[in-house]
Amino acid sequence: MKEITFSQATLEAMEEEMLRDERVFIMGEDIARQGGIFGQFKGLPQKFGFERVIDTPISETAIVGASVGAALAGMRPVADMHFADFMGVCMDEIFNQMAKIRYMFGGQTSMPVVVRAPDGLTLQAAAQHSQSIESWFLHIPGIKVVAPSNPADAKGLLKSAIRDNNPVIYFENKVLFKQKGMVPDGEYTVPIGKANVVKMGSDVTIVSYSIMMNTVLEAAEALEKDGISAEVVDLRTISPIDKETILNSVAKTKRLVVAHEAVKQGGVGAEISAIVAEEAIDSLDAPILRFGAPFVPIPFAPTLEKGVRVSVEDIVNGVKRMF
Amino acid sequence: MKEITFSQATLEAMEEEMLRDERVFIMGEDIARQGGIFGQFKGLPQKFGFERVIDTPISETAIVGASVGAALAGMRPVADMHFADFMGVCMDEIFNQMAKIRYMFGGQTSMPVVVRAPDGLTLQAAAQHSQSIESWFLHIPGIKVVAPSNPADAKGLLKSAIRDNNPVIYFENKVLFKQKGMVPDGEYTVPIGKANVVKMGSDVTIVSYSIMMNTVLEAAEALEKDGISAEVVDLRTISPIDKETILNSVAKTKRLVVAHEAVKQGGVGAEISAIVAEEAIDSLDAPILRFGAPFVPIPFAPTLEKGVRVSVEDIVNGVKRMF
Amino acid sequence: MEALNKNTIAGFYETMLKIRFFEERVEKMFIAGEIPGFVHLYIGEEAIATGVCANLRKEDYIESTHRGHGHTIAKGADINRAMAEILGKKTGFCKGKGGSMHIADFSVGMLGANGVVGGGYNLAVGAALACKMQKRDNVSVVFFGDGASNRGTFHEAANMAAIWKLPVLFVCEMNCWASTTPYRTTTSVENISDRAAGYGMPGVIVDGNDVFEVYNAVKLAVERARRGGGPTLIEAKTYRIKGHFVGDPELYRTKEEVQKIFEETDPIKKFEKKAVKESLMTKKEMEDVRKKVERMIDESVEYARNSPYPEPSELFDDLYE
Amino acid sequence: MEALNKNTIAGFYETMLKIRFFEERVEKMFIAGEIPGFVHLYIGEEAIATGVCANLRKEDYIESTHRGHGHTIAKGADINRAMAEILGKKTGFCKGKGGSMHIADFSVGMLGANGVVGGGYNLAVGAALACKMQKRDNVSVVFFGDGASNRGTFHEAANMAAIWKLPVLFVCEMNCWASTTPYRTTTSVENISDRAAGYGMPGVIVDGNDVFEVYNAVKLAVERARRGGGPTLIEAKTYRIKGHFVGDPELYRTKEEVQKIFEETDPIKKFEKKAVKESLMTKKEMEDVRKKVERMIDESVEYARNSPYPEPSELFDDLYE
Ligand SMILES: Cc1ncc(C[n+]2csc(CCOP(=O)(O)OP(=O)(O)O)c2C)c(N)n1
Ligand SMILES: Cc1ncc(C[n+]2csc(CCOP(=O)(O)OP(=O)(O)O)c2C)c(N)n1
Ligand SMILES: [Mg+2]
Ligand SMILES: [Mg+2]
Repeated sequence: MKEITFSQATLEAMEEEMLRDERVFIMGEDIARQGGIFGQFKGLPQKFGFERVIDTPISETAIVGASVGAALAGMRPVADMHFADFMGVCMDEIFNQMAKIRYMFGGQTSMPVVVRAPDGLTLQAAAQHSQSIESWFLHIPGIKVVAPSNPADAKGLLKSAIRDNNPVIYFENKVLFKQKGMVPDGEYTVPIGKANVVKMGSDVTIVSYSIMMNTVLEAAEALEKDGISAEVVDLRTISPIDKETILNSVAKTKRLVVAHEAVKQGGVGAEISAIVAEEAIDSLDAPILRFGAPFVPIPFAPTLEKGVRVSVEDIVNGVKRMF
Repeated sequence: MKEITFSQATLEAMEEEMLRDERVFIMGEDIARQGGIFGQFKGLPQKFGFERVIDTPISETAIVGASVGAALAGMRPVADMHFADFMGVCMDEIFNQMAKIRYMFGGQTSMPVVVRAPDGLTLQAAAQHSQSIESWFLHIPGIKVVAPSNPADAKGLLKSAIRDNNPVIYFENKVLFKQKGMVPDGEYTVPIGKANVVKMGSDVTIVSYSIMMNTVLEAAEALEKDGISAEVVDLRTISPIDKETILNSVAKTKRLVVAHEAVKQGGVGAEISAIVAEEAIDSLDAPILRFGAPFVPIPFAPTLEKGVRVSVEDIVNGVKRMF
Repeated sequence: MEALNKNTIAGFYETMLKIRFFEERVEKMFIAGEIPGFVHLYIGEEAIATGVCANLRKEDYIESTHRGHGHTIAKGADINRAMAEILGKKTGFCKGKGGSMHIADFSVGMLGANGVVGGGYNLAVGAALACKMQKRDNVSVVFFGDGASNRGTFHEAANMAAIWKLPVLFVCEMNCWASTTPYRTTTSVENISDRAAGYGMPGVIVDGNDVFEVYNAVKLAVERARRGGGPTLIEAKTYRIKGHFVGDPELYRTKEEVQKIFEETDPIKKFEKKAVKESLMTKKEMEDVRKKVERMIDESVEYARNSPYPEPSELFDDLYE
Repeated sequence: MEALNKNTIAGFYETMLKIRFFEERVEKMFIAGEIPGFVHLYIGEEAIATGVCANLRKEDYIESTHRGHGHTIAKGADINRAMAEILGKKTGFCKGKGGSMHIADFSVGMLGANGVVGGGYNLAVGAALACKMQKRDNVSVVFFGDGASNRGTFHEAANMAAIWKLPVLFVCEMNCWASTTPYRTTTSVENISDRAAGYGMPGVIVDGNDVFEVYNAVKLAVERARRGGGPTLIEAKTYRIKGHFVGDPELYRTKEEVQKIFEETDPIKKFEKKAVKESLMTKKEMEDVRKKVERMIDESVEYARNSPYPEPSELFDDLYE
């Protein structure tokens, strides 16, 4: 084990997978020359050449479209989105091409494309540079969606994503990039589709993912002091959802909370809540609580931005009301 | 009252609003010269000129982007998307520009744009011409989303959408265009944000919208024969959701079903289920059922396409299992 | 231009007829209600796909459009399976999941029709990028319409292909119409190929109704691309003879006007005239090809009709690998 | 070109200085931690916004970029409220909801900076379409970078503006860099203006460091646009002197190389030299303007600092009307 940052963990994953398989390459804006806006590509071009770590024009439809085309011709592209906020530019390429090609052509091809999308709030980046839009992709058959919460998962999930023969969107939180954590030595992957029970508990299940895991774990600790034992589930994969782990946990704790940084309305929390309300409502002893951003674009001013963040207190207070 | 088609109802709405306010105009692909792919613009250019009913290049980013710009400069544009499936092309214009401009500029402008988006399954149009993607927009603060289920609402909601000073996405189902229904004489609007209890009942609340209302009403009739009294709520507006009407109905019936043609996972049904699971779980006597398309792109072959449709039997059987 | 050999010439004729007869049959079957979905016919534009694909190897790629039957056939796809796909049968290339608008035969490098106008450009660029990275001398061709030329994806793809000198051919099928809209009302240049200069790539205009002219222009561009010389934009001038899709009421033009144009532009008649005049093929030879192709089409219809629909249980097959 | 009157010339100087001093102050305050978010500076490019906007009326529109302070000031926005917005204060144009990347002053036709590169083109086209429909002789200008020129939105906007002859000016700020990327590595033409021909519109190159040249070229284009003559693409050659954003480590170039270029390109020095040489302004007059502008900037900082942040309770204000 060693302690490295989330950003370094993604770098190790890229490096190992690029060494392992020469079909793997990455392209995006401003990734090669300066090593990426969050340092997440630093040194890669020096190791693999500017032909496999490619600075592109500002052309998101071409970045994703050409990744799809390269996959059709036998490569395994990783496309960097710079900020998840720009995925609207190439949404057609993502949902009408990348997601559907294998299925609509009857399985004639695989589609091993990874789309890396840095998301989330970072200090006052405002309405167009702070978003978390993973829930759109939950609604799109044909793609998988992951969102690691720590360096070890960041590495393991990125490796799995690159090896997957299906399109995977890899949401990486902008603030998490700097976060340190223990990462196993040597080769390992984290499977796509499996949630992780990071803390066992008996009174309430808290499901979360990505940076909100920090908040949720803090909340769980605070709750512990008040005698409430929270089981914390890190979703890791947003689509396909690991229903089993969630349902097992809820069967035990009889209470469910879901939290994410994304807007609450229409967020991932809605789907998880609805799954439980459909398949395990009888085991519930309390309403299903969801925490997410209020229904408003991200404002710039610090005093306002605070209002869109889910806090430890929000969760602690919410959970307490369930008893 | 008179009986007209859904398509004619939208035409009446356009005509009345274009007469009422000369700032209203419409642009899109193939709308003027031939009257639209579903006849929904027939005769409009003859009445208002090809300058107010504008055939555009195949340039969806320009259609929505220019609509946004025209709104900034005092017009009230209606942008036609041809098929809702193409909204991915201009998703950035929709969610980063249209939805956010008023808010992120501190209310300096209004944003009276209507985006018309024909959606849904129609005979074997396959993966890229059959989609219902309204739930993405539920997750986007700053826009409103409506989806009428009948000619009267089609007219009233389109008129409200055009008069609204905020962006409204108007999903109109491709099969519904041909459906006839009674429409009030004279001037009227249907308010955005209010659901409609179209059938009173006491045993179960069925929430739906757009074309799925046909299925749901048939199911309600069949259930009636079996002694189950269903209250049917036509959502009409998908965002903002009319929580109150839903919660009032569920308080009475103690059972909730949500049905839509869109993919179930991450669909509008998830949000509605989650609202009730959060705010009214104690009043429930049964799991919350959701009906939507399975998690797969729309296949072409008739034998397969059938498998993505929610049927009357699905709903009837599902509801029966709740008792 | 060097003289073409007899087989190549006979191949032109056979391919064009295959497309024509295939499409005529599809039209009939659609009208009879035997084909579901939307169908866009390639009739009158056969010389383009034929002349382009005659320059391609199996390992070269094409990205097609919503009007994709002609491209599919010209690239060498089996017409039985093509017909089966259009009927939604399990034996089709896409096991019935695609239909006309999503026909594709990856085994011959036909990477798919596309229901999204302008959706193919960047995919072709990516396939060409792969060829370059893999150090193969293959090329990738994207067909697109005059209407599609106004999509932003054209710009991004053209710039990327040009700056990276990728082996891509942008083949514009200028058929003067985008659905109900004449190109002059939506397109700010006289020729789509005028836009090539804006990307530092050659722009070439050819008579898209003359298979020889198409073939020769594409040959140069393909050779250049294989040598690492980068992309070319080729604009093939033609005319859309049929409605935008089968069933189009065509309120925006008259049958007479179209028929008159077709008299002069029909690429098959044009070929036949030239073949006779320049003694490239005898009438007998041409008649033999006709008969052969007619038989092939009959067979494909029979094959498709006799094929089963996919089972409902196959719904989830091929979603993920 | 007709001779410019003294006020216009003094106006050039004042506006350029306003931008320069404003930006220098913003840079300092950002480094000191007083400004949140991302800040992109316009230093070295002042002649462009200044020369363009000097041709515009209040009722004309501009669409700006992520690098929007210069455009805002040149269009005549109040600098107190501009500074306040950048600090996230309630008295800012956007009540603190926008910040640097979303600065806008609709009261003077500044329709907004844009965090999406290439997001402004079509908005400008729409504003121009509105002018045309309303039979006003106003114009709409979209500023964009060399990097932004490769977005597909450019293509769609340029084509639409040209085919409808809309009063739009596409003003490319060719500062040789898109973030860390030199334009030659991503852009397939020597000059962005070479792309104008592909839309049937005039393409003009000007020295973007010479406010007079910018002014004169834009004057012609604006007059043409007002008369219904349609859009023009103007490429102003300049150089990005500062990092992409404040805090950019600039690993991709050396300070020396940039400094050397700036010696030659600094539009303010260039103006001053010319002003002296051609006796357009005296040294004393220039010194007076400098002092006045310094005072204005001081005041704006004071105004902004003394302004309150928005109250948390204002979070939902302005979401819907
Ligand atoms: C992105 C997108 N916008 C609109 C459409 C609807 N549409 C289908 S074909 C077509 C016209 C295409 O014209 P052109 O590119 O000239 O090709 P042609 O049909 O003439 O072969 C349109 C508008 C679409 N399929 N995709
Ligand atoms: C659609 C989109 N892609 C990428 C970015 C990230 N980004 C912000 S500024 C920039 C470079 C812009 O370069 P250019 O257009 O030349 O403008 P300049 O910064 O030189 O003024 C990039 C890549 C963005 N904001 N939006
Ligand atoms: Mg065409
Ligand atoms: Mg630049």
